[in-house]
Amino acid sequence: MPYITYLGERMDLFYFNLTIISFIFGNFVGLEYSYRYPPYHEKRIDKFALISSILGGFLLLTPLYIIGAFFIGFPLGMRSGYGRIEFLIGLSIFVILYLIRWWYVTG
Amino acid sequence: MDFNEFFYLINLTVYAFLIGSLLLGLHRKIMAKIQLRPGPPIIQYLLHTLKFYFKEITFPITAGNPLYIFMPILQIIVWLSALILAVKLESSLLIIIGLYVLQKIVEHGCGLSSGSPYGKLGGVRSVFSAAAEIPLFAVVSTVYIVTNSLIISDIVSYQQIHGPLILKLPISAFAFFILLVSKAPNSPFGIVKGKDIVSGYLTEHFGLLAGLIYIGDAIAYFVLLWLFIAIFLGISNIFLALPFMILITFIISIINGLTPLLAPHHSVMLQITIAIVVLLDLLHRVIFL
Amino acid sequence: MIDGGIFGIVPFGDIIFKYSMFSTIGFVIAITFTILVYLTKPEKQLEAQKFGEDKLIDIPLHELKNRRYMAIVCGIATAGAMLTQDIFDFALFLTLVGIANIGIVSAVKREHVLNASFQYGLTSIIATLPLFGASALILAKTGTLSILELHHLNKNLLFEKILYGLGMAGETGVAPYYAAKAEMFRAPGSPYILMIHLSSLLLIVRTVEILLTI
Amino acid sequence: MDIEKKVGIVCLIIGMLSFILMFITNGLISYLFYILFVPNILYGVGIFIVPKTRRKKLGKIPFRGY
Repeated sequence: MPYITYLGERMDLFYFNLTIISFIFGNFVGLEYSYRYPPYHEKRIDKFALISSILGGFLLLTPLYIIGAFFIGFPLGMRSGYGRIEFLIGLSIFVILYLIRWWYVTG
Repeated sequence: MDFNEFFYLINLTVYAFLIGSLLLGLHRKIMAKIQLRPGPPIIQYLLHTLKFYFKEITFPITAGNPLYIFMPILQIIVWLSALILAVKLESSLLIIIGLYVLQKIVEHGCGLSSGSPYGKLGGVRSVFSAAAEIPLFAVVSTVYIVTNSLIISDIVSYQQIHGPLILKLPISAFAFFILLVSKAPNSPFGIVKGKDIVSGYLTEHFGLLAGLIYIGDAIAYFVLLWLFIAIFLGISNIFLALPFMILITFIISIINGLTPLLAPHHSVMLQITIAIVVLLDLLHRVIFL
Repeated sequence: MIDGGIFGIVPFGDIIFKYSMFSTIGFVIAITFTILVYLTKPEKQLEAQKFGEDKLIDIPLHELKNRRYMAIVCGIATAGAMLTQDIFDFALFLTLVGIANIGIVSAVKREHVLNASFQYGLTSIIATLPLFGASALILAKTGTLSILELHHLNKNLLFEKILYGLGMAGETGVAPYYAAKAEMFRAPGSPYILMIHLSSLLLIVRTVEILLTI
Repeated sequence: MDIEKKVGIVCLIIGMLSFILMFITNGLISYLFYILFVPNILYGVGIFIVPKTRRKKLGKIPFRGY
């Protein structure tokens, strides 16, 4: 059965599916949340989404990655004009931490 | 089959469906961004599927049953078998091409069984665009001549030794890529589902039946992307293929966002041109190699 | 390896049926569609009228029976072509499918459909020449027509293969000749027309398999 | 009971049968039953979830000019 060494442990298809579903659910909640606000505010940064995104970026590297996917999906799912910068911040945190850990493990 | 295998199959199906829907949603988002629109969120395709799945249906009085009801079911059957034969068993490429050809039958059947003029027109266009299959067979033959096998696992292991096939068979890879483009929504070759004929063959399949067809489409997109990656890049792991799938979706959506829908005859002529190029490539390889 | 593993070979004297993964799947598909087409009631077409309400077109039963019979013949011929292991048999099945295809639409009382059917008939008659010619050439060159035998003989059959492919293309009415088929598609009231396309598409895949094997 | 529900019941029966047969058989045949199982169950379950159609004349769709 195919796997990736993603968290240092074997990750099989079932948990990956759970992660995707949690991600989609986060998207959905974010969409629902952002409909409270008027459409298309480009400059504004939502504090709640920012916190959720950073938290998600951290949590994706721990055994709680299923919840992390939920938190990082939250800003991505928000309606257009919202959540773009927040998501990118969270994603870059995740990528940097992942690279650091990969470098630490291999080298 | 024991319970573990069943569990794995269910997981594989759900995985293909979710990834396919998310990629199709991403495709729509990127197309919107290229056209300077905000665009829907990337779960839009999934939401559409769910919405249609919970909608009422009634069979039109013009419909020819049971073909009318069998067609959405066939769509899922075709792509599930392609998923199992390709991803799980890594079986013969020719069988999967045969199953891809059955997708055409779904289009014809939807058009023929509904009795709607729009559906019928979609079916007629689907017959027209049968020229898109010829490069596919040429691709299969070329791959066979190079690797001496059509079993996908053999092709993948060949590439682990000799490097990816996309460097050796760029023309075939291009032809297969055009196939991916023509399968994606809003593509320049998508004359079958063009908006000038309402929704083409999908016109009379609404509600629950449309939901089933959408599920099949998502799995189809996943399987075709996986096939391209496995045959031409040599990566058969479904997790490792994921970044490449996102990359290919990016390229496809940039192409689709920038090109208009071609007229049916232009589309067919372009595909025949590609077919001739690939056939010449095949002939060259047969004679000189 | 092309067809993904052989399950078994059934020799009926001279005629040999091979059940590989590929041919079994093709056989099952052909049979399933034959049954389905037999069960399906024809669709009704709604024609817009200049005045008044739209008109539903019903197909009379005698016209329908003929077409259904032809569709079933077409399905059985396709199923046979999936399994056979003889080039000549395969060519015969191809021509039978061509005849059945004309038969399916020839009962439709519409001028443009009949015209298209006539043109398709001409194409398929002409295409028998390269088809059987290629079979004869293969027989003359190698001394056998069995695909299982030809697989082991490493003879250069490029010209014959091209001829055979051309014959198949004409017989099933694809690519260069498909214009007539799109017209045939418009005949009212027919799940039976589905068999035309199903048979031609399955036969193309099967021909590719044969051409790669020999 | 209208024809949609009837087809749904047939699909449910096919789905259940293939679910049972799937575990009895082995190899390719079991995959065939799995392939039959998924869409039939999807349709059969879905048809009992969807709301009842509110059209007065069944089968006549507004899009067609009725």
